Amino acid sequence: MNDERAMQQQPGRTPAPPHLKDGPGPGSPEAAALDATWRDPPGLLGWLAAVNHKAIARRFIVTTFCFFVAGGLLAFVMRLQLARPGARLVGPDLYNQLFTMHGSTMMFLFAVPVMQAVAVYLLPLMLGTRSVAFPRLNAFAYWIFLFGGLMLYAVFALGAAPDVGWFSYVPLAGPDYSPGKRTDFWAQMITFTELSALLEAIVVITTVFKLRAPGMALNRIPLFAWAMLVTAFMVLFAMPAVMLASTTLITDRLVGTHFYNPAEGGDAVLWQHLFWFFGHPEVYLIFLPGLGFLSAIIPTFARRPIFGYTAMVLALIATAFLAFGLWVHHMFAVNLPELGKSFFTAASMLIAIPSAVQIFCWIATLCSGRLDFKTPLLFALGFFFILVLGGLTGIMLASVPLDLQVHDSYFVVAHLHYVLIGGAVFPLFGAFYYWYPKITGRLMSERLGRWNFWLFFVGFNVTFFPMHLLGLRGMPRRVYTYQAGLGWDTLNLVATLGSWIIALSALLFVVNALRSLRRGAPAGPNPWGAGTLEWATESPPPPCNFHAIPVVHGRDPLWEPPRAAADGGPPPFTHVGGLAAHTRELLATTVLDARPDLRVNFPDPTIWPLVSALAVTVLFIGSIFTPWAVVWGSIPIAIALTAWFWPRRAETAVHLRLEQGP
Amino acid sequence: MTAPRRELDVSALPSYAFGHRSLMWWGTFGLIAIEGTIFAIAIGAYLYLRSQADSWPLGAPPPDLLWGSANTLILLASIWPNQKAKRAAEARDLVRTRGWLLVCLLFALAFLVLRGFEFAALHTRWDHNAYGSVVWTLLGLHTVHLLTDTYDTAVLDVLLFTGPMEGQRFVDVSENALYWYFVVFSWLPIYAVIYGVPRLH
Amino acid sequence: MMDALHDVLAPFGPQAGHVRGLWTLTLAVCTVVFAAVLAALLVALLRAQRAGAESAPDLSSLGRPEPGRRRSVIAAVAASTLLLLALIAASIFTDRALARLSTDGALRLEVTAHQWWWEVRYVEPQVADSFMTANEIHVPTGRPVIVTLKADDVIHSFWVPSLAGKKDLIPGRTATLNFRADRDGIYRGQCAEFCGSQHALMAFFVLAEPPERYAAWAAAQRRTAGEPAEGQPLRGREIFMRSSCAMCHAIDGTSAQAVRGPNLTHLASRGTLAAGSLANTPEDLRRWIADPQQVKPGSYMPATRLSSEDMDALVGYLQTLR
Amino acid sequence: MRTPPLRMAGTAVLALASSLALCACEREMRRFETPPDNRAAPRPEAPRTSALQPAEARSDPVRLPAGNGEGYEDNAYNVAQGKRLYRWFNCAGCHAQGGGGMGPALIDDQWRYGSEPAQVFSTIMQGRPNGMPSFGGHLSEDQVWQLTAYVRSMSGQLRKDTAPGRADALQANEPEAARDREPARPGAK
Repeated sequence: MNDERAMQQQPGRTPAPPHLKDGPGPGSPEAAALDATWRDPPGLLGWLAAVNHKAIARRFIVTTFCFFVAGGLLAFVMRLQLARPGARLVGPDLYNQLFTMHGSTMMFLFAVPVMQAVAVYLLPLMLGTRSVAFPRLNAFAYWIFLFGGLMLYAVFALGAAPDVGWFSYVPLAGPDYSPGKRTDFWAQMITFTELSALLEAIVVITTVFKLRAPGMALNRIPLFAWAMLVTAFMVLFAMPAVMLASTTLITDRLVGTHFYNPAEGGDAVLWQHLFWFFGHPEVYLIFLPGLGFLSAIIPTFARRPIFGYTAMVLALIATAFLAFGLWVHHMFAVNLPELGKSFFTAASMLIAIPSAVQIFCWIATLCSGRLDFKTPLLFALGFFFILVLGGLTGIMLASVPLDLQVHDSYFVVAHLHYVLIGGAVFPLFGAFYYWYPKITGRLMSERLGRWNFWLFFVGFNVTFFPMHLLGLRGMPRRVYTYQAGLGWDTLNLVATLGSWIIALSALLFVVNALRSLRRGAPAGPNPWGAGTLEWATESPPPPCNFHAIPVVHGRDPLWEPPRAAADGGPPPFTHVGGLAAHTRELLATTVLDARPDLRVNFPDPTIWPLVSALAVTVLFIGSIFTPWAVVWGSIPIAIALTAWFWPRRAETAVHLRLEQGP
Repeated sequence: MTAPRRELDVSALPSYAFGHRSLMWWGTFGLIAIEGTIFAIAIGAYLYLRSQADSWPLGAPPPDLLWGSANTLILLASIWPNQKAKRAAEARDLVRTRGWLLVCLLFALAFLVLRGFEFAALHTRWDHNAYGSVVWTLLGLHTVHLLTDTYDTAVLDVLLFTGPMEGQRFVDVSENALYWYFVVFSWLPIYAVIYGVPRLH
Repeated sequence: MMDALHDVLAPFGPQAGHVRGLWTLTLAVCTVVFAAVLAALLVALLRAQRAGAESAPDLSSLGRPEPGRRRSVIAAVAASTLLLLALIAASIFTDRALARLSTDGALRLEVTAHQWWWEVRYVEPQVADSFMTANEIHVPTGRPVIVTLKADDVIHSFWVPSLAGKKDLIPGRTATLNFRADRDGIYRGQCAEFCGSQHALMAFFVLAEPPERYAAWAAAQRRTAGEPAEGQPLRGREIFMRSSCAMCHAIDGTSAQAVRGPNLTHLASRGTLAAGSLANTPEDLRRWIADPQQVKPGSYMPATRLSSEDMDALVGYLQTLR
Repeated sequence: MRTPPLRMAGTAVLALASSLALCACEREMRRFETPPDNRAAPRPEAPRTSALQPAEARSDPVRLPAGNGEGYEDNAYNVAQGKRLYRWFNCAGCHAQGGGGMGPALIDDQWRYGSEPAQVFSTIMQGRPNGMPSFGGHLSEDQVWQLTAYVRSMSGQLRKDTAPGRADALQANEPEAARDREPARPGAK
């Protein structure tokens, strides 16, 4: 491993003297040693080998945001085409690729991964630790996601983009009606992104359960961490369905299996069951992290702890359970037993209750707080208007008779954008304004922020509200054009105008983000006076996050600092000490009440996650063209993974010096 | 008033542990949850397709019981060396861990060989009809898990013989055994579905 | 083009009517809830004091519970739960009502969806009385209709907003949809499930007529195409038979019996061409035959290049198919 | 320090991408406009008999087309269209799913009148003695080229990534994309 040695020789990697233990705060030699230890190696190779959760998460966030912009531009072109009846700006073939790419991008390349990316950045800081669990797996998950997304856009550039919708219903997506490789690329993109999401779920679960600061019992972790934990568990049980579905689709297309061939005992509806068993939880995978953002933003700007913490947690869990019980409401138009449909109607409506609980708790928090109207809070308030409206149209769609009328019409387009943009994108923008200073050390411009918010809010409603009416007037979804004189012309034109406003606001956001990198006001550790741990360390955080891991005494550690016992008992612990500073050693705590449990050795940076990701990419893309790729493609993967896990003697020696059996 | 700095010294804590105290255990747990869900959904698909068909299995006799049952026995038997390996690892007995891991490996290889015969005994192909497709998928999925865990065990054992040794390796062995149990116990419902359901009337 | 009704909120039959009723109720409830939530939020924003980031957080809630707030939150949740239960009940009752549509003496249709047009078969007790048409469904006003839905290639969805909710047509399965048109009129329907290149131009029309007008229309539809007059029409038929037309289309009473495209026996009696893409005028018919890809890119109808007098003859013949 | 290998890798990737681009483009393109040279004049001389038997084979000398079906065989969409037309126009009536019946087998490429695209084209256009009807005039030229491409795919003569996969129908034999060129099957007329 000459690259390993190359890294050993990097200046940043000169191992600190082994006697140094952490504990003394910033400024001490121990602190310097910790930073040197946890910093990613310099140079291009070091960049490729990075495993620090903040480095990976920054790339992850930027990548997903680029996909968000790309997907938005696709939608913008669609709106241009639909501005006038019978427009010939894009033909049916291109249009079908556009809306398929738009849906797939937003769902698989933006909404779910961006939440996980933000979590990978924030969780260790919020929970008071120095890394996510399995940092190399985390890096691998990012690379595999990146390559999957790049593949999809590469084939789009080659005019071979999938064109059968982000839901790829068979038989239209099957071998008989979707010639060429377009749908195969879609199916493999699913495999890439879902693999990444599943691995990130494991990372999140382990991080939240095992790597919390001492004292942060489960009933004290920030609600955002709860939201991500619940989301991660949903990923574990939802994503496998779509991976199996996409695999059976691709085998139908490539090796002639008959899962979806009615003439040979297959059934097209099986696809819909598999897809929506994933597809509906998917919506909540996107929505729950959004709720987590709000539960972080609202208390800070209401200057008080959240109202009804326990109710909030239970609501998140209830949502997760119900989310698996309503996939059939996407299939009401299929002839299925009526009784079953009534059950799914009930489930689909009742899932509104947990959301209602949280909304009311937030309102209670706001009305009893002292408000600080900053841009993040504005986006949080925008959520209330848009998400509630979208939720109510969702209740309409849950009712079988109403759904049979508006299903697959523009009413649904309106609904899903109200829910997803209101429920995920508005909180996400709020979160971006909220944590940007933590990530970059500088505040974003408030003035541009307000413009950004109001333009987005207005543009969004101008674009999507008319679509409700279009749907009620009988305009179906996924049409590349429509005829004049059907009463759809004006509303479509209005929607297109709205899309211009959204584009402008997005542009302002990008400008604001880039300008503030240089010109933004220095933030300091805690610009908002927030209460969670990520604000305890400087902005941007040092490579090791905390020079001394804090001991937690409340739900908002910065608002509830340790207090000396009144009865003159021993003073409470304030911070952790005794972890090695010259190697990546971390404190693992117990799952329930976060008592110190283990000193865990964390792996050093390595190039092998990237190499493994490349090997996997070769297999996935090769298997689109020949099934044998699965055989020969697995050999480099095996080699790369073995090299990944094989311990280096130098590392082992360091570990042995610190080793202490259970 | 806020308290003065007081350090919680953790330098005496163990640096590795077995079971759910170790991060590895949670990683393995996550994998098991994912794979288990995949199996469950694949079985669901099997039963769904059956519910759509007038006769089952489609255009083929039920698969022969011989190899499948033989494999089930071997697989169940392989719990024993795994348990031994797990115990040895948790006792941090390098020599016996190596040995028992080797035995596990032999079991796995024997199983993989028989698995070949099992495919032949299905009397159908993935491209004959939906029944063939779903049976091959079920059996294929499980075989993939066998292959990966076999390879995993092999690498681990080679590491125990040649590589630099530290306590964490014993945890890896213990988690490897845990995953193997999953491969064994997930097989039982799959066995019941592949070999039992076609015989139901 | 036929100006037709296609509005969920303007029902012209009992099925769409029930849904309209449910819609009104749900919309009312949802509007009230929406207003209430926003009002509560607004009150909260107005009542709450203002403070900056530097101000110390108010930790009083940590010490003592907030019974007042808890009570109001619980009340709000309880209220929303009750409203939801009410809506569930309403939805289920509407479902029952939809299922109860009487089908005595119903007219039986069989609709088969193709990429990208609708094949309509009127199924009568006597096979001789059954007949085929395409993209245009005539029904007698006030008489229930039972539509059997099938798909020939991919999944489509049958939707006439003014008459009833939609139903998917899935290859390898059949579904049925019952509706009744209570008022004369032309109701537009369109495929609602994405089905490929021309999903956008896959419309059809339901024409509800008084029973006697319907009967007359049906009688006309049962007639096979007569012998065309000498001269242009006759020549037109020759061209039809000898060009690519006859490979896909059928004209009852001639040797053209192919079933790949719409049955043209009564083409001239229809209001539109190419599944509602064009008005059925000689000019548009010319355009359509000469180069379908200009009108409906990706449609499966090949271009037929004819000399202009041949085209005149062909179009002239097709015009006689009433 | 590692720039030269990087640059090499970069150029390699570029070359790969561009070659990919070319094949992907022609493989995936869907031309929805009718080719200008597309003639489908009615055939006054031969009366149509039935859908299965559009017209007797022509007695006049065989005329090969100008081109050799460029742009059809390497385009998945066109091949798929050919497969649809094969089904629509009931070619299976004589040739079955390629196994042959009344007509000769098509899953081997030992064809009496040649297996070059141009030869297959004129076989379809003009028909052949003793059975093979002439579809000239009844099919537009691009349709015949699409059929030609598909017919050749049945004997595995096309790129694997443009040949069709399995159909949503009863399976007679393996998907065209999975077939390799076979030697003549004895007994197949």
